Amino acid sequence: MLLEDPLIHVVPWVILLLPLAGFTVLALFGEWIKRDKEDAGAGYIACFTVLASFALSCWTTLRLYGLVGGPEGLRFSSPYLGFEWIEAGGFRVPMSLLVDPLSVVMILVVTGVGSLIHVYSLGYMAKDAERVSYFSYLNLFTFFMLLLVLGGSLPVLFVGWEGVGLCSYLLIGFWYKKDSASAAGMKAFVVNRIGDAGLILGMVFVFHQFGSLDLVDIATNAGALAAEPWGELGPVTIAGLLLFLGACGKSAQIPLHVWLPDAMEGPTPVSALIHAATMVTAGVYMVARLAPLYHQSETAMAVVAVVGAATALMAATIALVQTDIKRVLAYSTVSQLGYMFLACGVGAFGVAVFHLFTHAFFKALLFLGSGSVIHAMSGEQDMRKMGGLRGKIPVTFWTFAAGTLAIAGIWPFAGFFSKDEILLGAWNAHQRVLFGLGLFTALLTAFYMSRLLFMTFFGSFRGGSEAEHHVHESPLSMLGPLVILAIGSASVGFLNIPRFVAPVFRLPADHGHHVGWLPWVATLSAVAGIALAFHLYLQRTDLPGRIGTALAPLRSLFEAKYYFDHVYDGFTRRVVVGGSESFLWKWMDVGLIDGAVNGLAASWESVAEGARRAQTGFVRAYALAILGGAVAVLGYLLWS
Amino acid sequence: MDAVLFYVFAVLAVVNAVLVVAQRNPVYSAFCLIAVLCCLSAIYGLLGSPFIATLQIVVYAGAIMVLFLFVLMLLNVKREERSPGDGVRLKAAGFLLCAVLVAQAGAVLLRARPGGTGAAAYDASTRRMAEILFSPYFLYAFEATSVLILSAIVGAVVLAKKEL
Amino acid sequence: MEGLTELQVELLAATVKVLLVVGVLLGLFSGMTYVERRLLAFMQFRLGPNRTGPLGLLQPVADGIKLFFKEELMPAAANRLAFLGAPVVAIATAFMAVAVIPYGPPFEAFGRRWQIQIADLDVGLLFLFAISSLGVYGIVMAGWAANNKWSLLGGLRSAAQMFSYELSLGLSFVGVILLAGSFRIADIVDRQAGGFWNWNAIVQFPAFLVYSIAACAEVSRTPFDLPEGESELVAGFHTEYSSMRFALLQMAEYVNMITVAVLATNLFLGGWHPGVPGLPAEGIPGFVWFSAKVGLILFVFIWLRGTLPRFRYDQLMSFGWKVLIPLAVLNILATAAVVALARR
Amino acid sequence: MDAPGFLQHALLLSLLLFGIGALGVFLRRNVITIFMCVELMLNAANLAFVAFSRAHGTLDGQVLVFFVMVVAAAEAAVGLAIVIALQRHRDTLDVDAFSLMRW
Repeated sequence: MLLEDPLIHVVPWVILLLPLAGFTVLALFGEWIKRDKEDAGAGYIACFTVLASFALSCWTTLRLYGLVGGPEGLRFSSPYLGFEWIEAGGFRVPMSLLVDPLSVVMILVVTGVGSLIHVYSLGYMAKDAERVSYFSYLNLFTFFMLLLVLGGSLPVLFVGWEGVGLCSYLLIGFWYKKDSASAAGMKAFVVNRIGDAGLILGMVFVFHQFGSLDLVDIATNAGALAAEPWGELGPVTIAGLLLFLGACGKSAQIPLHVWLPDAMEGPTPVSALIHAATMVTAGVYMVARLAPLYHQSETAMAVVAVVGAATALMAATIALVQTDIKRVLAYSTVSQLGYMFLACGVGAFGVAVFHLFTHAFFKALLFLGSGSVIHAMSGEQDMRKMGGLRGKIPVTFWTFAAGTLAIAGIWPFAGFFSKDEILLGAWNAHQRVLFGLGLFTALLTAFYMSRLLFMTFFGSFRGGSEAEHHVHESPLSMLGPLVILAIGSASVGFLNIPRFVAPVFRLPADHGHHVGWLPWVATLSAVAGIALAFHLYLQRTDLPGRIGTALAPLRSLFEAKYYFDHVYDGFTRRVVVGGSESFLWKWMDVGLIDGAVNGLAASWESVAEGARRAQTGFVRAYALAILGGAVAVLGYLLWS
Repeated sequence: MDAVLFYVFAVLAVVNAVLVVAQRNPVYSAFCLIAVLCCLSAIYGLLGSPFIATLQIVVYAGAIMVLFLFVLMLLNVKREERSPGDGVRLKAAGFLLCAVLVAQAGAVLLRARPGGTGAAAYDASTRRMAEILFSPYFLYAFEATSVLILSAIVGAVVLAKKEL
Repeated sequence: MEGLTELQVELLAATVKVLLVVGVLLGLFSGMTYVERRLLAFMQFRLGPNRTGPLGLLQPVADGIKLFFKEELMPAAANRLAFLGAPVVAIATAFMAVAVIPYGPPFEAFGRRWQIQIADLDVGLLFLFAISSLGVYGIVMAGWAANNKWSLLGGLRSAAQMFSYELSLGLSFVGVILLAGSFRIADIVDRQAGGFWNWNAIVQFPAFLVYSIAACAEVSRTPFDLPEGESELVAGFHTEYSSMRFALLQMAEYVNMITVAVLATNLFLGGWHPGVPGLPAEGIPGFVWFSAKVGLILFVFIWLRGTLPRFRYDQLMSFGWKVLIPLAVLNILATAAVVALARR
Repeated sequence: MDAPGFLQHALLLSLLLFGIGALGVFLRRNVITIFMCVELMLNAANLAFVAFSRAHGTLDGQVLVFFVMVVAAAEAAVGLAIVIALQRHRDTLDVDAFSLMRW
């Protein structure tokens, strides 16, 4: 009955193509729209397309809800808009979409949070000179993100993957006149390339293994493969690891996490949309999407889990010492993404998606809230110059507080449910060490987020009286999304996302039993973190400095972000640049290749010097040559 | 009767062709070429292709050669001047190669078995020609010729006009 | 007729036909010169030649005698071969064209069916077109051979003019051919039987219009007589000709004019078919109808000469290329569409 | 006309005309005459087509002749326009005068 409804075949394409249409209009007629001085026109067009997409996504979800029992999902290629994209021998890639519970959850996040952030941008970017291109980029990003989550096969997903990477680059470097912004854009782009190489190689392995790149085909066939135990390096493991490398790049996991904190150079709504809620979760989405594949390889799962846990812990520790409000949030994002991978690694894919879903809400809320704070502070991002903003910008404060409670995991906020389930998953997988790491990270999370909250909104204002005078609440277009997201952060935890998406993963039923004491322990650690922050940053404000001095080596390690950037920089300078210069450039290019090419050219020149004498310029001489050729050919034919 | 006519026209054609080449005056060459074309038209008729025979007259004699004569008169072309030792080597080489070519092809012709069946029911009427010309095999080529001719017209105008 | 082989009958009939047609045409030529001069004179309120014989009817004979006995002149710088050959080419092409045109309805005699036509070709109209395209050579040769700038200019003008108008002439045929589905002129005539509303002059009116104008230009009659425009080019391509050669060129021109008139009768005015239905077929023989129509057209030619001024050269060219040819092409498109739809 | 030798003789005639035309290209220096010699060669080829068409009893050869004629007409139009342009620029029609396109 569902499949017979013709609308269901068309609507996903409309969802996908609406933002593209918005982008096209803005890109083509941008100059014309700009002519209107008051122009909110561009923003309204962009908001409308995404809101319409969101409405259609809701419709699709409701239609699909009746079909949750079946794992197949709906594959849309023909008959309406799909077409054969690549066809080369046995290699077929149809331009098809896949609509199943997982992708529906994703498009709800992308279009829902996306449209809120579009609306928020109306206020936040109101004074920017290049609003039109900003909104066209946002729309283009939404299109690619939707293509990524709706794509029915890996290559289609890959197109979206690269597309969001491009948009991310454009938006990080949106204020391209600032050197640090364009450098951050390039850094994101280059680091992502490394991950993308892994993704492409992974796709090659997958194709070799399954003979198809269709996501449903992979999911169906993966179960038939022999499971590869810990330590074995079979094709499934290699494919899984390579694909995970791609996920690391996109989702900022060790060792490719270095670009995300720098990406905060972009406008804050962009950070909220791309670098917190949607694009950076693409890696989690992909791993979850390929859950049947990962499930067959213990090694790959272990690597995912360990990398996730390590990233979570490392990013949380770095966040402890950051003073830039957005950087704290950026490291928090990296940390939470690590959490999601930890969930994947212990086999709780549904929980990972659940956390992705809740995280999208509260992290978008936090970023937008920080944007509102920055807006209020006229661009100041350093927490040490804030304080006591609670009374001046109350709406921002209350929504921000809701976000903090959500990420810390206090009942009934969303983070409580998803984080709790992740820890439960780790416990049930008998990974005690990972469980311990997760629990400790939860404590750290609660601590640094409370520190952020207290330093910003409590105490007394430290930014000087003139700045204090300018502090003002944000316009309604910014506060509206904040309120909606705050309500969402408080309530979406009650949705049973893991059960909704479970059919997609085709895994054996979960035998894990419920652990009664776990929620109490988790809440306790969160409360402990908050209490510690309250003590250190509101009661004994002299203590943090002294602790820092006492633990100087640790502190400098955190502040240097574990020296990743130094090592990469050194490697790039010494090996890549130096090696390229002395070997590739001086020896290979100049000596070998240029030498060969020039030598060839020189030898041809001497040959041509003689040969060009044949070009007499006399027509009849040419005619004679033609005739001679005819005679020769005829003679050869006669003779043979 | 037909055979006699064929040889008469063949000899006429060859004689006139030689005159085309041997003349120094281009206008005479043109007149001789017209004669050759008319002889060929007659031979086409004798070979049972009235359509091609007529076309030969209309297109070659009636259009192309008029154009040649027109240009010759417009430019008032004079006899070729005789200049001593002009391209003797080229001429000798050309003569030699032409002779070799004719000898080679002649050898092929003379060696070949006289095989042609000369199919009894040879219908080369205009209607038949039209049917073949407008069959799917040749239709697109036929349509393409119209484009060719149009571009030739435009090209000719652009080339020959002093200022556009 | 018994005792003769088929071939001998054919040869005999052909000879008789050729003699008949040539004789009639020569008679018509001399008659035409007289009629034209008299009619023109009347149109200009003059009398014209009326002294030689009754009503001046012997004037053509006198002209002939004069031309026969005049001295043959050839310019010293003329190209001898071409100068001598030009009138021959002109008259030969003129008479060749005549060969494929029918002059009357078929009739029965000696137990055989006869057609007043020298050669009944399958591709008759195409052949006619081919021959008429050769007609320009006589004039071009004459103009070039005399080595006289007026002659050369006349020859060039004539070549360009005939070249241009031959296109519209040929295109005007196409509609007629499409309707009849045949190149045979007799078939085309037969399609127009039954009444004047079947005549191509009505059915193919645009083609008729194009043909009339292009035919005038093709035979270089006023208002298209630029190749021999007296006031500009002395006498055009035949400036240097005299005596019998002049007569031959003149004859070729008149024969061409008659051919064009006969062709118009056949293609557009229903040939030998009476235009009025219900007339007893035996009452007036087809040949009479035919002659009457040809005579009418010839009269129109003379009438035009007496009435219209001459075109300017550039007007002539742009009219031919920019008006007549597009008109003819449009007519072909429309006709082809109608024929294709009717066949479906 | 069905004598078997006929085709051979028609082809021989074609060959002779072709040879004469080719020779003319080398003997003459006037661009227009050379052009006419090329036309002569084209006609020789046409004759061969018609003869073969007759021998095979199919009309394809004649259709080909039709296309050759069309191309020849187009070629003549453009070629003679070029000749006029040449005469206008260089005031001569001697082929050897046009040898700018050399080393």
